Amino acid sequence: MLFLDHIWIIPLLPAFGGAGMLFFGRKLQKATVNVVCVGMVGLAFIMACGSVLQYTAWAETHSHQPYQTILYTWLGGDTGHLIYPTHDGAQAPFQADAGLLLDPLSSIWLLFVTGVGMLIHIYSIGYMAHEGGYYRFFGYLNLFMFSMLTLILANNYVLLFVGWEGVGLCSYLLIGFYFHRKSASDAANKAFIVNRIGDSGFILGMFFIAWLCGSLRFVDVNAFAHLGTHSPETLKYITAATLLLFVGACGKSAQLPLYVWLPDAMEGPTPVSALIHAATMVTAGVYMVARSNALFVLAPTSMKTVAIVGALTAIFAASIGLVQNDIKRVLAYSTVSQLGYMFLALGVGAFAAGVFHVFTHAFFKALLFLGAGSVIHAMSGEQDMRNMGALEKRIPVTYWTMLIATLAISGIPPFAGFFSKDEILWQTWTSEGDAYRILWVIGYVTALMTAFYMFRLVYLTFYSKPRMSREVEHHIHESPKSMIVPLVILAVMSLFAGFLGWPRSLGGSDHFARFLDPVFARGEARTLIEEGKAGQLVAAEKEEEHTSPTEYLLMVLSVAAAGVGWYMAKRSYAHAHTGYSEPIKAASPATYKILLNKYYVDEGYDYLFTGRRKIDGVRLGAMGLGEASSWFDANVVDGAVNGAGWITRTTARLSSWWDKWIIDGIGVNGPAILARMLSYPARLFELGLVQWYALVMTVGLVGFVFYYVYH
Amino acid sequence: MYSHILSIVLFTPLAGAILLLFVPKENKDAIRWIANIFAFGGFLISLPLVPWFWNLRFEPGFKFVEGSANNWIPSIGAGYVLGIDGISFLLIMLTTLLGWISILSSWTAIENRVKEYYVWFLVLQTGMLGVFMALDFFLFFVFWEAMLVPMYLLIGIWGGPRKLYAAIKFFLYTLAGSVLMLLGILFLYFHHHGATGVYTFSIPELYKTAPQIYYDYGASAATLLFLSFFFAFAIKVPMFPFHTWLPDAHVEAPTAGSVILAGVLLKMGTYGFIRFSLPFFPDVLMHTRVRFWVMALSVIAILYGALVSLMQKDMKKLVAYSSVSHLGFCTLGIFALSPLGLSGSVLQQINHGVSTGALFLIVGILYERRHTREIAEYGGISSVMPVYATITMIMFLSSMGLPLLNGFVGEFSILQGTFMEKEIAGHPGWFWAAWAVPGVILAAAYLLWLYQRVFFGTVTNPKNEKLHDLTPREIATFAPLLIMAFWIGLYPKPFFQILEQPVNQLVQNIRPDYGKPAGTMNASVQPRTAAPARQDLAKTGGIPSLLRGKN
Amino acid sequence: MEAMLHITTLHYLVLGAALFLLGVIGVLTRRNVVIVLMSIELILNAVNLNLVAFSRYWQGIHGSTALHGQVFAIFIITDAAAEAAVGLGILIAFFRNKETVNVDEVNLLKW
Amino acid sequence: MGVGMQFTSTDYLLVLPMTLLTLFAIGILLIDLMLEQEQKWANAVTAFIGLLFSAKAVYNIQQWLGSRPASYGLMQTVLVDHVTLYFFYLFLAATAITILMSVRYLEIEHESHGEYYALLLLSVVGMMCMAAGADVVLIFIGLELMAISTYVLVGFLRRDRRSNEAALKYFLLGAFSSGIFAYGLSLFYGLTGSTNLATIHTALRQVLGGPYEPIAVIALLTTVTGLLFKIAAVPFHQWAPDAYEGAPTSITGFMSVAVKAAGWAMLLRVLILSPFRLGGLVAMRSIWLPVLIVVAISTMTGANLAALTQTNTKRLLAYSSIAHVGYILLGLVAGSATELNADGIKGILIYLLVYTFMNLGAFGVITSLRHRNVIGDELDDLNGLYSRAPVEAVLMLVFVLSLAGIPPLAGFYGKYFIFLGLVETHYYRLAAIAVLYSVFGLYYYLKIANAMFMRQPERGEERLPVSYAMRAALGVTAFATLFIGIMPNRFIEAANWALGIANNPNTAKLIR
Repeated sequence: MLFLDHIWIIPLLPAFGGAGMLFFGRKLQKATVNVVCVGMVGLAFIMACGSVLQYTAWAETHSHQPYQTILYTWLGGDTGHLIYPTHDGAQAPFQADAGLLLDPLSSIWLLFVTGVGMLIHIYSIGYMAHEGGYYRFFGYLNLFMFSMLTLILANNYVLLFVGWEGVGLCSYLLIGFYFHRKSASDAANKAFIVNRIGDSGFILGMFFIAWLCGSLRFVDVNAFAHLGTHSPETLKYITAATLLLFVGACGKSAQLPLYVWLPDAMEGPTPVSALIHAATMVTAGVYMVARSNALFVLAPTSMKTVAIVGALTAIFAASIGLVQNDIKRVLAYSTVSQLGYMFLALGVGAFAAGVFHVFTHAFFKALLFLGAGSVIHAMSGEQDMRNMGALEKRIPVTYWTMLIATLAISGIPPFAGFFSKDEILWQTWTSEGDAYRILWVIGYVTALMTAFYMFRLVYLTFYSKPRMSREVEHHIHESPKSMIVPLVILAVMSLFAGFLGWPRSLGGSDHFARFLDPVFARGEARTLIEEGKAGQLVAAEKEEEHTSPTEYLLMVLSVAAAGVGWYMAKRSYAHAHTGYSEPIKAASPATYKILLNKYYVDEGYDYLFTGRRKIDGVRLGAMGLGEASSWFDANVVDGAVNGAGWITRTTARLSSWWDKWIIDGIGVNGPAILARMLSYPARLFELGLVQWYALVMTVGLVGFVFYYVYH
Repeated sequence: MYSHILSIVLFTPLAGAILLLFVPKENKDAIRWIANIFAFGGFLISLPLVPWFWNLRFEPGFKFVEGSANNWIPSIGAGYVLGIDGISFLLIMLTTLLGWISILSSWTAIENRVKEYYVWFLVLQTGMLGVFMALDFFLFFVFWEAMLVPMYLLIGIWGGPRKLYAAIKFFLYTLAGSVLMLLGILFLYFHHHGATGVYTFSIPELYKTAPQIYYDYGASAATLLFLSFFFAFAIKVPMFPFHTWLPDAHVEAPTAGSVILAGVLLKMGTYGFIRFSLPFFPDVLMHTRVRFWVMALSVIAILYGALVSLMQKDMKKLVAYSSVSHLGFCTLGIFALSPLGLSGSVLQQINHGVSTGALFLIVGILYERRHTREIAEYGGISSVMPVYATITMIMFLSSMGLPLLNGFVGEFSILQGTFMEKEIAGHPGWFWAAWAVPGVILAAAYLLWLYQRVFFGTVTNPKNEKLHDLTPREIATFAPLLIMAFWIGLYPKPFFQILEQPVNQLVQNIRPDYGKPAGTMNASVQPRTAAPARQDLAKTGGIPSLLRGKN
Repeated sequence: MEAMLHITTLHYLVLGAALFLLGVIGVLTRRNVVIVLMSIELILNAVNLNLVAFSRYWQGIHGSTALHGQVFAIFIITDAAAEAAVGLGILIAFFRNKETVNVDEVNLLKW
Repeated sequence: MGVGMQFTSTDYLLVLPMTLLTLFAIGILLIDLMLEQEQKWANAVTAFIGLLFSAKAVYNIQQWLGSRPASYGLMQTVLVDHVTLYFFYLFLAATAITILMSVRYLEIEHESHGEYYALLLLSVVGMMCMAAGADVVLIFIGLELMAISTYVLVGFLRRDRRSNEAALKYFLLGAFSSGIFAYGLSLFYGLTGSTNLATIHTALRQVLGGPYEPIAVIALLTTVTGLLFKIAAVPFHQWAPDAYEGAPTSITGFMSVAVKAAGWAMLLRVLILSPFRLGGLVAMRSIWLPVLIVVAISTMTGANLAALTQTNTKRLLAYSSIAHVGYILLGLVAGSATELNADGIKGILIYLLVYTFMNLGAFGVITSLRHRNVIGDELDDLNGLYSRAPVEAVLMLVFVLSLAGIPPLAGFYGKYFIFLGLVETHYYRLAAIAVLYSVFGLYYYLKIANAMFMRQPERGEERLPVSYAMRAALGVTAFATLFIGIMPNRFIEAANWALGIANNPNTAKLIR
């Protein structure tokens, strides 16, 4: 059990790499940096494979228990004396271990994170070759790997949260990698803060769990969830907990309404977008929800919420993706949309399907981004598809790999995407209740859109007429080996990864789902109960239903959708020359405008929350207060800054005004001033005239006398 | 050594100060060296405490107790008694560490009246240590007030443009709080005499009788008494409406002064709450309205401090206000009155000392180079001073509570400790926690925004192009703080173990009904008499009845 | 009941009180320091009058040895003399520097 | 009344301190005639020796008293108890320090005459009579002796108008007040037929119909007026700032300390004869206690407010000393609230003790600032004092902080015992007011500290010459201020001894 016993080394490897880079990196040669960083991740990958293999062996003999190893107690005194009361009045010790847990779920993430991670590291060698801050970049990347691996391998929520925040930090650092660009650092801040909003939900959710279960270890939580029946009140709290967790997921996995940071995150270098904002980090939310499946299935409300949010996000983002011109933004929105798919899957209880989609998506989306990167590389930095075209022959490898990825994402069999996406749609359909049919429709339409915008991307980039300027065209060249190799590998994966989940209905044996059964089986069974499908408790029965004609029908339909999307894209863009016309624009300019402007969500946020935009001269939201207060500041509080930013900043200005003038003014300086004012009369009393003094004395005396004689 | 370790630690800085008096004030370097040697020596001398205390960490009661009650001023029953428990132990270590760091940090920062500066600083050091060590209320009060003087001079002499205002404000404001406390102390003193026929200021002795006041004089009297202490500590912390001395003091104070001010002085308030308010007035604290207000003020402080710091244009002011927010977390943890909240609170105090101390050093370093703290003056610093930028980032992260750094551990335990309470002042614990959580978001907002404005972007201001990166000495000042930040972040277990006994004991005394972990009860503080006994006390009332009600 | 006027202690007291008030009023109202001084003497004389009268009164009760009052009176007379002397001395010194004896011009020190 | 007319050795012993001082005073006057201008320091030496002798005499009395709390003498007119001795030592110490402070100062003022020291000694004699007198006659005579000597001392700078004026005002008001005082005493004599405080007490008990016997009330209030005037309590305080400002700085210190202490000794004597033998007007406590409370509050208020914006250091300290009277009065309030309260009275004694040192020290520093063409009593003269005279500056800091009552400095213990007494006697509101005013007071003390440490000197950086005598004076006062602050026990025990209280607080009770 060499690997499994030393599984804790896996996250530490990149941690060392990252730390080394950040502390000593500046002095190192690029070669050394490559060896260290890429080497670390490579080792991690090897160890990961080893551990997973050993685990599968181990699990056979251990009734598919998760493998858990605890290094030391991280939070808490480990004496059991630092206790807190749980919801049922019992006493639970405050504790969170630095402990790792390996089970099918984490194994999958472990594999593709290290794997894709390694590829992207290799890719970066070429991509970043000419960038400054080389060591910094790789340091951050390694740090990210460390956080991500912690997140995956954590055996309790707190440690998961460590990775959770860690990846957030690394994405912040990497988005802001070109920190001299204001847009970059803005995007970085936006990402971190929006994530923090989600995280705060996550923290509270964690506390609810701790309060309910008296522990934050996944095994304990699952045990708690699985034990018999729960009182309605408990279920209420579980719902609260799961919803709060989902808030966290929304932040991290860019779901409505917190998705806004992801598109901006494209400010980062392309490999970062590929690794963090496509393949790995953004799927953390999915992982966390899947990890908590036992709890989620106890809270139908939460499940429905997840499903609906997921579906809406999916179609919402996809529709935006239809018209974007920046190649990376198209991919960004497609990522959001695919994440929506995953949540839809989780929401309908098809955890395995969701995870499967994460798995496949990791490959083809990473591939797409890297391909896009390669394209941009070739186009010497150009990202606008309107200025591309006809690159098919010029950069053939990129072209072929990207084409494969596109086929995969559009769900054309037998490419990976087909299997996962089809599974999700199918599961949605089979869920009882009309609501789910609506969700299915949404998903279906999304699939169509996906196919459309992806092929639009392909056609505008590789076919159609060249629309780039002369000298750009002159420089076009295929990317170096270090970039090509990963593309090819990923392409292969996107081609074959789907076979792992080859559905039974097509004569396969759904290895993937079977592999995950120990994690999800009871969960899915539970959903079925919730959905009143008492008849289908057992997986076996599911299989029969699985092979129903409906499924084939749906399968055909979804492929058809992909085909339709492809065809439409071909028709409108195959021969696009400079100044080509967007079909949607032709159909309805209004819609096009709305889509192009992303439904004006950012603007809306600016109107409502930040108030950075006016409605015919009238400012709503924070800035409304802001202007009022800044007027006030200008006229009352001298030298106060005018203008306002976020709602908090405005409130802050108000409160600081309050601070300076009310609390400090009346509360503190007030008495002082008053005293000084009183001091002068008190002194004036001292006229300096003897007789006045004598008079005062006498009056004092007489006063006392009168008081006593006549009272 | 072993038996007098506390006295030794306490007076090492003072010895340094006295020695400095004999050095001619022209000989600046000698003065600097001596001061630094003594400050560092003070730290080294306090190190043996660590292993020694570690062995006793689960022992009940105060450790290393030195001197006997009434041995100082027998005729009023005041004694020179020192002793520490887990809480004061951590704070003492923090003090010795920060004292050394801040003295090291002012090597180049202070150019005029060097001798005076170091003398006052070392005196201040002794004063602060005394506050944390004193087991006699009279002694405590002496240190508590004496320590104001050097701080006042540090601000007033080496401070910025509005130093006079800031210094006097600091002195008067904090003194105003503590004089009322004196009356409270005297009341306890007489009450204890009434109960036991003994006049003493010994804190462990007062622990035994003070809680009875609630039953002898009624709730309102006890509440007034509670307030007389509360103001003293709330001003020092500072809690929400009493915080306005802080920004002024911080902005004007020299860097090292700010470090000590934020790192240690503020902790005296929270320490006072833990050491006095909680054990003395348990029933008052459990009183719904009181509890509600203290909790509400803490939450307000968290949000308010964060909001205000968000819009500051002066870095130092920003950090100062962030202290208000952080200390809000500390008080929240204290008044949650749960072991978890309390230990989190103490831990957070240490963290705040480390992180905010570092933040002030960071601001100070820029200030030393550019003599301005206007955020707008900077930008793109990270390309000029990469090492500095990295350290700053780490410290910002630790301050905003990023996991694996110290801040997170404290805030997490505080929030969980609050959250887990079924009912606090008529609201469920999660209600309070939920209100506090946005503070974490805001912390990220103001710190990252500050970082963006100062470090990111391109160097626009030509004055910033020539800035030289950290010198080895400056790095040396940061090193221990970085180590602490990572240590607490990665392996806080020892801290929790050190805190376990005192916090459990506190909660035991305040809420005897709280779950009873075995073997953490402390003999030195016996729980108050059982309810029936209280009843007849309440009926008969007055001090004499205590003589009856004592057994 | 023959209509003969008895002068009782009370009369002395009233007279004393009157003198006292006169003195006080004098101190409060007169501008000339010398006269103010004299008014103070007046007050002291009121005191003497009281003392002597009381001494008489108590002799009526305790017999002839109760002389405290008269002794006190003598002391006060002496003291009055001393005060006058010092007072005038101070006044002269003052007059040397500032050519006036008016109290209301003694106003250099104030506030 | 068959009182033996022949003096006993007791009588001689009890008045020996006064007698010695008187002899030395006369001696100085004689010697002074033969001294050249530059030998005048000899007067100071003589005076100092006189004080030492007197102190020895006091010590003898202490020895002779031994365990006995008190002893009468001179036909019951002198009552020497431990409190008296305590005050004797206090007067002597204060005077000694004053003499040390005076030598060089007078040379600078070109006013070094023997009379100065003679008058100092004589005023001390007066104080001793006030402290020791059990008979209003003696007390009154002592009062006048002290007062008259002080009038002259205040006006000692003959060429200085401020000095003249101060003397004149002080004199007029002083005489006026002693007139009123005497009137009250005469009424009491009328009511009780005695001038002996003990007898007055017993007699009052019988005489008093209700406590509101009008004559008695008037008698009381007039008397109290006289007393409050001497300790300069609002509204009988207004002479103080002017006199303090105008007087020679050394004398200002002397007045603010010794004269005030004497006033307190007299106050205690007249109101509560002695802790060992209650007497005087204690029977009318129900009347004078409220008066004292009102006066105390108005004193703290008025003085603190007026001090806030002063620009003249002497005047500022004058107001501060008035404010301190307010606190000490509260001590008396607490001390006589019920039966005599040990802590209250103890508060008064300790307060006066520490106040003597710290206030004299403060005035000493100001005196040392007096050099050619600089009077040095304006607040601005202190600017940047640290750079000119670091030692003085630090000492001044110590003194003002002690005045403000910051531990661990002597001043704190004065306040401490006052508050202790107030809390013990349940005057919580008064206590609260007092502590808040003490914070208030800190403000103007800090103004001095600010000037010395945080402002830049206007004039050159030239160092001030400080005479050895002055150094000694400052050294003693500073040492006392610090030492009492850090090791107060011995001094508290001294106060306990004076009041005949056991040192163990648990058994500390006044004898009656």
